[in-house]
This record gives sequence, C-alpha cells and structure tokens, in this order.
Amino acid sequence: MTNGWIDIKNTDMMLIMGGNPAENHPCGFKWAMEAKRNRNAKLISIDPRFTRTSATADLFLQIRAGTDIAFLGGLVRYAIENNRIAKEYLIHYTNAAFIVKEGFKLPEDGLYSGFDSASGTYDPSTWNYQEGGDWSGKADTHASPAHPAASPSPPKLPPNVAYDLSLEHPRCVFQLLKQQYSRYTPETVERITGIPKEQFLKAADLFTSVRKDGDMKKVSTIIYAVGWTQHTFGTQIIRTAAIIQLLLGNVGRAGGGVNALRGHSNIQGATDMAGLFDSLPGYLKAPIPADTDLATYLKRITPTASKPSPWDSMNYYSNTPKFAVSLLKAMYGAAATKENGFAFDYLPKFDHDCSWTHIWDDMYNGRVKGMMAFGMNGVMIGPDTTKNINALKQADWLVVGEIYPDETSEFWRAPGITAEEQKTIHTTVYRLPCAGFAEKDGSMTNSARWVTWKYAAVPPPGEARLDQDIVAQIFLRVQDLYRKEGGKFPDPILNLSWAYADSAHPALSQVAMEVNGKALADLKDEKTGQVIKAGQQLPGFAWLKDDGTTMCGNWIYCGMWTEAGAQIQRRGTEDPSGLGVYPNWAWSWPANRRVLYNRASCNPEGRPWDPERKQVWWNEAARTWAGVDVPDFKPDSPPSDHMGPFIMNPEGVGRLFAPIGVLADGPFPEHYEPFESPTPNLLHPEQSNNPLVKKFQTPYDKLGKPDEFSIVCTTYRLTEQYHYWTKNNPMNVQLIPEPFVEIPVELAEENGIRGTDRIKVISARGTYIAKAFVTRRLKPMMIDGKKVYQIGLPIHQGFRGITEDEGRDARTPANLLTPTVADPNAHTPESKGFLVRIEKV
Amino acid sequence: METSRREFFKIAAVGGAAATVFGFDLKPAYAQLKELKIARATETRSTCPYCAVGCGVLIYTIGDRAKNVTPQVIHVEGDPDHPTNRGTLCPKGSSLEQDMLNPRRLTKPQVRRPGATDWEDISWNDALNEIAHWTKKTRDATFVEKDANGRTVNRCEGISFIGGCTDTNEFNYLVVKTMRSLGLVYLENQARV
Amino acid sequence: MSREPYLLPNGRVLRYTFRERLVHWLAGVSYVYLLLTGLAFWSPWLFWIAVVLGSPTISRAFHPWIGIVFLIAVCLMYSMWAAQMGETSADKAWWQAIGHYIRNEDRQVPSADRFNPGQKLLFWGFFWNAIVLLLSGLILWFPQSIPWNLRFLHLAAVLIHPISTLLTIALFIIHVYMGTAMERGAFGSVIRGDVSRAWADTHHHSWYQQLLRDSARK
Amino acid sequence: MSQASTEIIRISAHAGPVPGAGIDREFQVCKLVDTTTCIGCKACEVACLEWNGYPFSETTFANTYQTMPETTWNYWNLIKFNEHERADGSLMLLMRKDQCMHCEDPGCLAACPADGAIVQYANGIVDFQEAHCIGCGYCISGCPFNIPRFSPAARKVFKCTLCNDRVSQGLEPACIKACPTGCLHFGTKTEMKELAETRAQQLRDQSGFPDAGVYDPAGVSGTHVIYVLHDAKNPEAYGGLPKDPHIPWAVQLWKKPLKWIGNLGIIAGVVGVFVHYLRFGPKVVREDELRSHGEIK
Repeated sequence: MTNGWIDIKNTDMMLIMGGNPAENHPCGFKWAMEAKRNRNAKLISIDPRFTRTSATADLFLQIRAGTDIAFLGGLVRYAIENNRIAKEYLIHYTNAAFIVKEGFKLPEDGLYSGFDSASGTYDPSTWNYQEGGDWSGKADTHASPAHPAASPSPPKLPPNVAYDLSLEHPRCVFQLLKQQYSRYTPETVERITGIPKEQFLKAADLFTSVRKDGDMKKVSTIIYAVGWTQHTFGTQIIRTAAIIQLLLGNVGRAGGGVNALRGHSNIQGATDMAGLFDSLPGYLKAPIPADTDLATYLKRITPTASKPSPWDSMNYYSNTPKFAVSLLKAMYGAAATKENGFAFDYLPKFDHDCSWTHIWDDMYNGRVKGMMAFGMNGVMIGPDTTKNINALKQADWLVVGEIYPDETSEFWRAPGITAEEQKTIHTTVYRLPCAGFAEKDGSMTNSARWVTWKYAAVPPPGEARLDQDIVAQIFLRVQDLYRKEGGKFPDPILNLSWAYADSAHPALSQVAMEVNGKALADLKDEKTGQVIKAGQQLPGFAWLKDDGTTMCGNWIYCGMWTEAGAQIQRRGTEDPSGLGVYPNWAWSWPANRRVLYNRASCNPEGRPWDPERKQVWWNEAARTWAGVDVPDFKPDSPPSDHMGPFIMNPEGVGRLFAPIGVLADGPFPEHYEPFESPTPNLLHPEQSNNPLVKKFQTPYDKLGKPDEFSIVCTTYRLTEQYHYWTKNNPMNVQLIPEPFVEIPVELAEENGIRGTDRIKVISARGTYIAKAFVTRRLKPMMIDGKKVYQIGLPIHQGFRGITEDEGRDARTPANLLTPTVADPNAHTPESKGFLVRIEKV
Repeated sequence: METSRREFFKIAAVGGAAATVFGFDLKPAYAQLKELKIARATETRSTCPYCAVGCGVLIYTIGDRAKNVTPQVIHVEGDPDHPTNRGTLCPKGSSLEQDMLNPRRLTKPQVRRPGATDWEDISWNDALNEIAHWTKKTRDATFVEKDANGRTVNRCEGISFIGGCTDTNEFNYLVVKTMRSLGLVYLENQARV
Repeated sequence: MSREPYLLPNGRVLRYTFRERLVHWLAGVSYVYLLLTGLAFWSPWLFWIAVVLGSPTISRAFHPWIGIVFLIAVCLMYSMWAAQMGETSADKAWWQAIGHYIRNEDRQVPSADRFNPGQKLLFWGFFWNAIVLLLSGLILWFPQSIPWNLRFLHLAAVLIHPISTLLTIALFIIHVYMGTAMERGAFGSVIRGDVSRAWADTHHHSWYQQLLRDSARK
Repeated sequence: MSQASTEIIRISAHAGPVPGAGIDREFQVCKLVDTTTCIGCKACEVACLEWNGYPFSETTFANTYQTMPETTWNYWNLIKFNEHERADGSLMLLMRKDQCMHCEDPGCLAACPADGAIVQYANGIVDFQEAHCIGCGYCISGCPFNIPRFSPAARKVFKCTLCNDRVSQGLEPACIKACPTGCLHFGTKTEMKELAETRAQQLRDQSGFPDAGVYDPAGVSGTHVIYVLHDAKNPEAYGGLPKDPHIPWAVQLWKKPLKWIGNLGIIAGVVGVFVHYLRFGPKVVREDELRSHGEIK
C-alpha cells in the first residue's frame, strides 16, 4: 500500500477492483466503512462476482475476469476526454511532459516497438525519453536527432530530458497516453469486459467526479489484491491503476494512492526480506552473471538522475551501493573486505527465471532435486496441483516444516496414487513440526508497511520447534559437514556471520538488531556533528556507508531497532492530526513514514492541496519540510528547486510512461486476454495474449479452447477461511463446512442443476468436484454479442483437513484447474480467469 | 494421533451435559451473573497470523507468568489499543484459540522413506543430520562455480527453498542469509503467488 | 353389564368393581398431580407447590408423563363406562329438575340410573378435556419442534391448555365436593367398592331397582 | 458500567417484590446493528461461540453463506443472508445479525412460569437463568422474534445473554468487540438511537435509500438491540424480521384476563360448594323408605 489501512478513512471515493477486502481483510475494511459513514465517501466495486464487498458498495459492476486493463484504459480515456484530470499535478509530478524518443510505437497491433519474435522479448531501447531541453512549441520533424541503432548495452535514461510543459508535443508522454487509450471507447469496453456502456459511464463519471472542474480537494483511492496480480498481465493492471491515480493527482495524498492489500500476515515482510529469486533484502536486484564484480554490479543497479534540466531529482537509489555493501557486511561480517569486493562472489548469480512456476517445471525436468518448504503448501497453491505433485515425485528429497498435516508433505499419497504407485515414488520426505504464531516472537510487516513486534504466549506443543531454530540447526549442521569434509566452494557457508548468543536458537531480537544495522566504526555526521560509536545501532538508513563501516541486513528496515530501543515495539496510541497517522505506534518503513510520496499532497508551492487534510508542508520560516507524517522528501529542498516528489524514481516524478524496460512488456499497459479466454482479443485478434509469457512444455501444461471449455472460472478466498490453514480449525469448518462452486441461476437451469447438487468443474488440466451454489450474484454476460457465463470457486479445501479426513468432502484442490502461465514481470501465475465446463455428478 | 471431529463433539457434548443431569442443577441457586473467564489471566500481545491487516490480538493464558505454571491458552480477542483493528477481529482471527488448542497439530518429526506408504517417526537429531547430508550432497552435485562464459556464478542449482508468508521478518532474513550462502537461486516465497 | 353379583351377601350393594376403583384412582391421583404441578406453573403464588413436589424442573419433566398416565386412565374409563354414559330420555327430565337436585329436594328429581346425568357430564367432560389437554400438551411438551411458521399451534396450545384445565377444575371441584361432603358414602364406594342399599336406592334408584329385578329373575 | 445497572428489575413468575424494581436507571445498554455496513463476515458468530465456550457442531452447505438455518441453543448469534432484488433490478445481499433483541417488554419473561428463570436487569438485558429454568419452553411461545432455543440435552432454554458477564465488568459484548466494520456498536440506548437515526438520515440523503430507517419496534416497547435497515418498510426481507412484533395475543390473554378469570373461577367454585354445603348440607339417604319396604332391617 502506498498509504495505509487507517488512511482509507480519509478518502472520498473508493474503487475496489481485483480485491474483496470485506471478505479478505475485514478489519482493514472498517476504514472504508468509516469513510462512508463519516465523509459520505462512495464505494465502487468491480468484480466478476457480486461479493460481500459489493454488498456495501454504492455501485457494483460485474466484469469479465481478466479484462481489467480494458476497463481501466476506458477510465483513462474518460478522464482525459472529460478533463477530469489534475493538470498541475500532472505537469509537475509526472512524466506527462517528457518527450519520448522517436521510433517508439504504440501497440495498435498488440506489440510495442522492439519486439523480437525469436526470443519472445522486447528490445526496449526506443522506450526512452528524448534527450534535450524545453521543446514546447518545437515541431517534431526538425527537432528529432537521428535515431541511434539499438545499442548492445542496456539502454540508459538521458540525464537531460526533453519536455513540453504545454503537453502538446505529439510525442510527449501525455499525448502518447491519450493516443494509446483513445481505442478504449465505452463501446469497446462493453464488448471486452461485458459491462454495459451506460454502467461503465456511470462508474467512470462517479470515480472521476473527484476532479470535477479541476478541484483538487477531493481524493480517491484504488484498492486491489490478487484479483489483479494473478494474471499474465497483472503488473500492467496495477500500472493502469497507477496511471489513473497520477492523472487524477491522487498519489501521495491522505485518502489516495494505489493500495495493494496483501493476503498474508507477512507477505510484505517476506517480499521486503527478499525471499524471492530475483532480489536481495530491501529490493536490491539479485546479481546476474554479467555482474562480474561488485563495481559492475553496483553500476548496473544504481540509477542516475534523468529529468528536465530546470528541475531537481533526488534519485534516492543513487545510494544503492551503501545499501548493498552494508548488506554484504551484515551477511559475511569480517570476511567481507574492501579487497574481496565485500565478498560479492559469495552471492549466487542467477542466469534464468527461477521463479515459482519454474521451480516446479525445473523439478519435473530433473534439475531441482531437493526442496525445503516452510509454511508453504506448494501442492495446494499451484498452479496445476497435478503438475506440482508429479514434479515432487521426481525430487530426491523434500523437507516440509508445518504445523498441520498438509498436502505437500503427503503428495505421495494424494488421491489417485495407489499403494503400488507409492512404492515407486523415491522421494524422501521429512516433516518437521514447527511452531504456531502464538509460540514465536518476532516482527511482521503488514500491508501498510507497519513493522510490529509480537510476543510468544505459549511454548510449542510436543516436540515442535521454532522455525528459526530448525533453519539454524540445519544450516549449522551443513556448515559442520563442510568444515569437516570440505566440498564445493565452502567459503560463504563457513564465513557466514552468525553472531547470535545461542547459535542453534538465534534470538529474533538479535536478528532484528542485525537487520536494522549498526556502525562498525565511529561515524560522524559532518553537518550536525552527531557521532555514532562503533557497535551502536544505526538510527536510520541515511547513516549507511559503502566503505564497510556500517552493516545492515535490510536498508529499508534501518531505524526499526535503534539505540533508543525497539521502535517496532512502540505502543503510542496518539494521533494528533486525526488523519490516522499514529506516528508512535510500532514503526513503518521507510523511516517511519506512513504515506509514501507525501510531498505530492502539496501543490508545487508546498501548500497542501486540501488544507483540511494537511500531511506535510513547506515551512518557509524554518526553511524545511514539516508535517504530521515524516516528509517523504529531501527535508531542506525548497519548492523553488522543483525537486520531484517521487524521489525513488530517477526522474523524480511519477511514471505515466515506464521507460527502458522497467516493465518487460511495455511502457503503457495494453489489454491482453487471459491465456484461456472465451474470446480473441477484440483490439488485436492476431496478438491476443501477452507476447512475453513463457509457455511450459510438460505433458501437464495443457490449455483449453473456448469451444470445449466455454465458462470463465475464477478462484477466490472466503472470509470464513484462510487459505489451506483453517480447514484444520473446527470453528472455521463449522462456518464453511464444504467446498462449493458459485454458478449463475441461468447456467444452473440450462444444466438442470439445483443448489447443493454435486457438480464437476472440468478444465484442460483437472476436475474439481463440489456442491453447486446457485446464486443471482453471478449473471450471464454479453461479450462481443456472445453470452458468456462466469463461475467462481473458493480455494480452501484440499485432501487433508477436518472434513477431508472424515471423508465428507470431495478431495480436490481448486488449483487442479489452474494453468501454469505467469506474468512476465512479477512471475505470478494466472489463477484468476481460466476456462472450464461443468457437469452434474 | 488425531482425534476425529466426531469424537471431539462427543467429548464436548458430554462435558456440557454433566452440569445438568436430568434437570438437577449442581450450580448454586442465586448465581445470576457469570464470572468473567479472563479476569486474572495473563495477557500476551501478538499479531494475527492470517491476512496483512496485521491486527493486534490479545492471547489470554492461565496463570500469572509465575514460574511454576505452564501457560495454556483460554481465550483470544482483539487488542483494543491497536490503531488498525481497535479490538476487532474477523472470523478467522476470532477463532485463533482453536488454532492453538488444535488436536491436529504436528508434534513429532516424521520421515517418509523412498517407496514407503506411510510415515515413520524419527528423532530430531537424525532428521536434522539426514537433511544436512542431503543438502550437502545435492549442493556439491549441482554447484556451478563458473558459467559457460567463465564468469563466476557460484550457484547451487539443485535445491529450492520455498517459504510461507506468515513467518517473521527475522525468520525470512535468516532464510535469505543461509540459503543464499548455500548458493540457492531457486529461492521463492508465497509472496510470488 | 358384568355378571358380578352386585347385591352382596352382607346386605350391601357393590357400587364399583376393583378394576373400576383402581382405574378411578389412577385417574384421580394422576389428575391431582397434574393439577398441582399445573397450578404451580399457573400462578407464581403457587410456584412453591412445584418446589414441594421435588423441584420445579422435576415437576416440569414429570407433568407430561403423568399426563400420559392420566390419559391412559381416562381411556380405560372410557372402555369401562362409555356404554353406560349414553344420554337417555330420562336424563332430560333430570336436567330440568337440576334445581331441586341442587337444593337437595331429591324427591322431585327423576330417579337416576347407575350414573346420573351429572356424573355423565363429569365423565364426558373429563374425557374430552383429556383429549384436548393431550393434544395441546403434546405441543407444549415439545415446543422446540414446532416450526416457526406453525407457531399458531403453539400459541393456541398456550391458551387452550389452561382453558381446558379450568373446565376440568370446575368439574373436579364439584366431583370432589359431591363425592366427599355432599353424598356421604360415595367416597367409600370408590375405596371399598360397596354402598348401603339405602344409598343405592336414594342416589341411583333406577339402577338399584334394576339390580333387584335382575336378582329376582335369577 | 456500574454495578447498579445489573440490578434486577423484572423477574419471571415471581410472587412478591422485585429487588431492583423502581431503581433509578442510570442508563440502559443497547446494541446497534447497522445492516448497511454489515459484510456478513460472521466474526460476531465466532466471537460469541468462543466467548461462551460452546462446542462446535456439524453443519452442511445449504446454497448460502449462512452458517445454519436458524440459531440453536448453543449458537446464539447468526447472520442471515438474503439475496434481494430492488425495484430497479439491482441486486442486494442483505445480511443481518440475528440474536436476542432484549425487548424492553420481553415476551419470554411474560410467558415464563418459573420463578426467576428469566430476569431483566436495570440496564435492559434480558437474561435466562439456567439454574431456575425448568425447561418448559413457554418463553419460546412468548418471543415474537423466534429466539429462545431448547436444549434437549440440558433440558433448558438458552439464548444470547448480551454477555452480561462482560458487561457487568465494564466490557462490551464479545460480538460487538469483534465486529470488523463497526456495523455493530454498543452504548446507551439513547446514544445508539441517535447514532442509528443519523446513519438512517445519511442513507436517505446520500445513498439513495429513501426508506432507510431504524428498527426499534414499539410493539415490545422498544428493544435493546436496534437495527438500521436500508428499507425499514420491509424488515421481512432481512431473514424474517417481523414488521410489527409484539407479545403474542395468546400469551397476553393467557397471562392477563384468562389468569384472572381462572383464578376467580376456581375461588368461586371452592367458595360456592362451601356455601352450598352450609345452605343445603349433605344429601340424605332415604333409609326410612327402604326400611318400610322391608328391604333393610
């Protein structure tokens, strides 16, 4: 979330799409209800199903799963056409005025310029800004320099960007944006999404009404969850939302922003800590083979400022070397020296996509031989449970750390696998009993980036052990083996810094202090004269150094456990501004800042757009930025310097246009159909899908065609259950005892199905059996003149659980149905929107 | 090992009926208001393990943290001080007590040997030693020090670690530290899906 | 009519056989229990009765079961006496003379058979009320099993059960009064079974005369 | 919450004075259920079951999100789900928390024949006292909201206590505390009524629900659980909330006129036969006549 849970109460308008917070984040959703009650805020719910969020909405529209970009693109078009945009914000805080290089082509045919069909990738060198100065009034033809041929080295942003503040230059970002979405007319939106034109216009009018007559006081927010991410174009859907919020000037403002609702208690922290193949803690890019040494690596990952010359850009990521070196010092301690590039060679360099779907594919193909799964039920999560089970059959060993018997640890006796077949499965499986949440202390980071410490209440049951102890003990034993026996490149294992008082039971408070970081030599701030002695905890990431005198496990968490104590344990309940900032409750990254980009809540002169929702402001007398929140800005940069508010971007401004392959599949979002779709892409039938999506080749990777599978299916969670966990909890099982499939009344009638009848849902990959939930909350849709049904099914049941073990339920995980295709940017598989057919059992 | 649900109901029902046998009530006649069951219980502040709202929860356990008491959970409710949830909890958070007192919890390390059709118990020591051996064996067999172009890559291609999203930041950090040091590139997390 | 010798050798008349007495007291005792427990629930001022009879919960639990006992007794009575409880032409005259009967001007009251019309009224009154009490009682016995949309049944039972009871109470008061205070000897007839010839002749003249005639024929 | 608020002001089937009758009520408590912000998450159901410690029961899927068709003796709090189409064809998913309404004029208490089995506290809570309940089930007939539930195992009737164990210790009821969206609110009746009216006004003015209103039925002299409804003219749409609830006339007839008529009748009967005896005495057996006939000696 750019903002936070409580901040939703400050909004005037909510667009909830690709998410169902009433069911999946009920306690966060209270703030949406507060906004409705206290501010008369409006709520628009757009979803393939009428959900319990929709039940509280002022307007609900049923959309075909996977057509969100078409809808949002239509919204962009509507806002521009009707001048419901924040002009001043747009010019000064976004790259709307930047001029794009000649040679850049919009995807009228479904492809941007630079596509290489052989490799299935883009050369993004034309997706760049034009170098130059103020181009306002300059005609395109005689201003453009000769276009250089695509260079072999990765393209870089020009330091001095050409711009046109009148936004009239035909190649300025704003004009390109307008052109890109001119195709997304209400009629086209209706044909693609199934939302009738009048309803679309009603929603578009309502949502953009916050910018009626250019008024900047009101704010709207966009709230989403995995309904957007789980698509082969998921990242681009979110980009479209960001574009809308930048167009309307809603980013950085109380009650605004683009708010991802994370689905798990510490999914934010797990991402921040980089439990992901392509990153290191604090969103540092993981090294690749081309990073032959530390300097090369740092050069590749450290951006340089790129802006119009009269403007300023903080380009905060210019500090990247400090973050990276401090991380290496945290990991390898004394073994990380200036001379050995701070042990940079200890880090593995990946050369291909090692993301989730590839793990299973590579395991199936024999490349991955062993797996450790802690609190992660990979078989259930899918996509394509069958493929994952068959991949595990190929593995030599599997270690599962869990608190309940789960499907992954019992893949070898999944339904359908006979005792005979079990004898042929050679995988050794260890199932280790872990500790539940109440048995462990430690910090978790919520969706609003609040890092909060929790305390252990009870000891783990029986022989169960704390997860961190198990990982530590496995590692220490491996280390011992390498110490005794030697082996391949033992250095990183032997030299890993492990300075915890009890090495086999690392205290998480000590780990947290290491993550925060400390000084390794006396440090002095030249400006203020403040000194931090060697060994002291660092107060914030501004103190980090790239010379090895600081260590920090994750730079964005620097400041959470300082010399003043554990900031993440704070319990101050005061909120002086009334905006729900709660600055003294726990601690929020970065630097205890609650709303990101909050400089944008002020106009270019540094005065809040809405004087009633003052977050930060320029204090001319003190020559500094002040506020109720920590300003997300250089504190002493006066408005006259025109420093951009989006300090993490090298441009300093928000990106309507995402240049040079920031996203692999295009600088603007374009509507593509899900890989299984009832219709060809109506914008460009010859390029229906995202061209960058990798197709897998195992026998399980089958895709269905609409003639055989005509129904659009989506999966979701219910408020009463949590993933594959609460099927072990008798209370939650009582609330939702059995799996079901929600189907429209009309579809049920056509198939002679009555509510509670058992039905089969069949995709090209598997069959799911559950009872029919016949409801009016799903209606048939007209897609380009053709009637299309949508159905939905919750994901919660598997083959181990209370009712499952009693044999009451069909033992079919929902992800038997889903295809293994993933977003090229975020590598998230497409679980929302695939094709099925149904049959009565 | 796993009490079936039906048995569980039976136990609960018998317990409930025992207090009133055929109408004879064993309770004192004029007890009008029930006692507050959490009156002197210990309160521990925790965070709900489910969604990312991160609601503060209060876990009530028996005893007052005295040394001679093994705490047992008796109740869970929302932390009213927590600014986000202000004491509220959803149906999942409200049922956390049953997550902690759950007879289905795993309490012993187990191993399934190749070709076996059932689990067998294993000691922690044996399990950890075997896992360490597997890890070293697979790492040594699949470790790539230099790629085809002679560039140092130092990666282990044969092992994957997948982590859940309800564990702590510190745990995740330890995983990154240890697994990257083993050279893992197949390091993924629920965060991806 | 039974073949038992009604004119007993000791000069007395057998009024009720052992079986009849047993059934009567089965009905009587169960009715009294029902009445007492019922009254306890009828008025807060009589709630102590339920306490005295064990406990209110016991009273509530036993009330319907004793009701079943009462109903069985009533059914047995029906099988024994229904044939003798038919209305005869003489009954009408009796009713017309009810004022005399009340004022003890018995000579002006037409003579009665084994059961006089008042007794017949008692019989049928108890019989039909027992049926009504059973039906309404069943509903009240299992209130949780009445679905919400058939709630009127429950509400009807709530009214009918006490109304019906009140009717039986009226009959019961008269019955007890007459059986103890007003007709001396009647009480003995349901204990020992016999009455004096004079008693029989006085209160059930026609019946007694018939007995004499039957005995003479033999 | 002061202890005075848990003084008993009414007792079922009680002969004699009530200890708290006429007490100066500092305030009465009230639950506000704003159905327009209910998300049907069932947190209240779970919180209720967890707090009261009742066992879990087996349920089956019945083409709805609703946990079970009706509340049960050990499941006092149930959200009722109803798909409802508005006149303009738009769909609504109505979700209403069903539980004891804690009537100001409680039908259950009126119908109860057991001394002290049902009491009403000064704070308005209507509470069943297990120890005194005789399991007769008359409360079921007295309740216009279909709330009291008989437990065949315990042979007693149960319902929501409005968490009087919590309320008397100054805590809010478990359901109220849990409710994520604040659709449930707890406070004094006066303030809840105000809050409810304000919300209803907002729904009428801002949200296009011209018939929005507060459900605080006068037929039972108001309730200590009040609802805000999108359409106060059609409470039945919310899973059978009665439009004009009152203590059933049968119960009223039974408890008032019939009782008096009956009592008088019984007394009159007893007195009547006594007077009759005084006036006419016993019937005389005509022994003289028989003797003259020679039938007896």
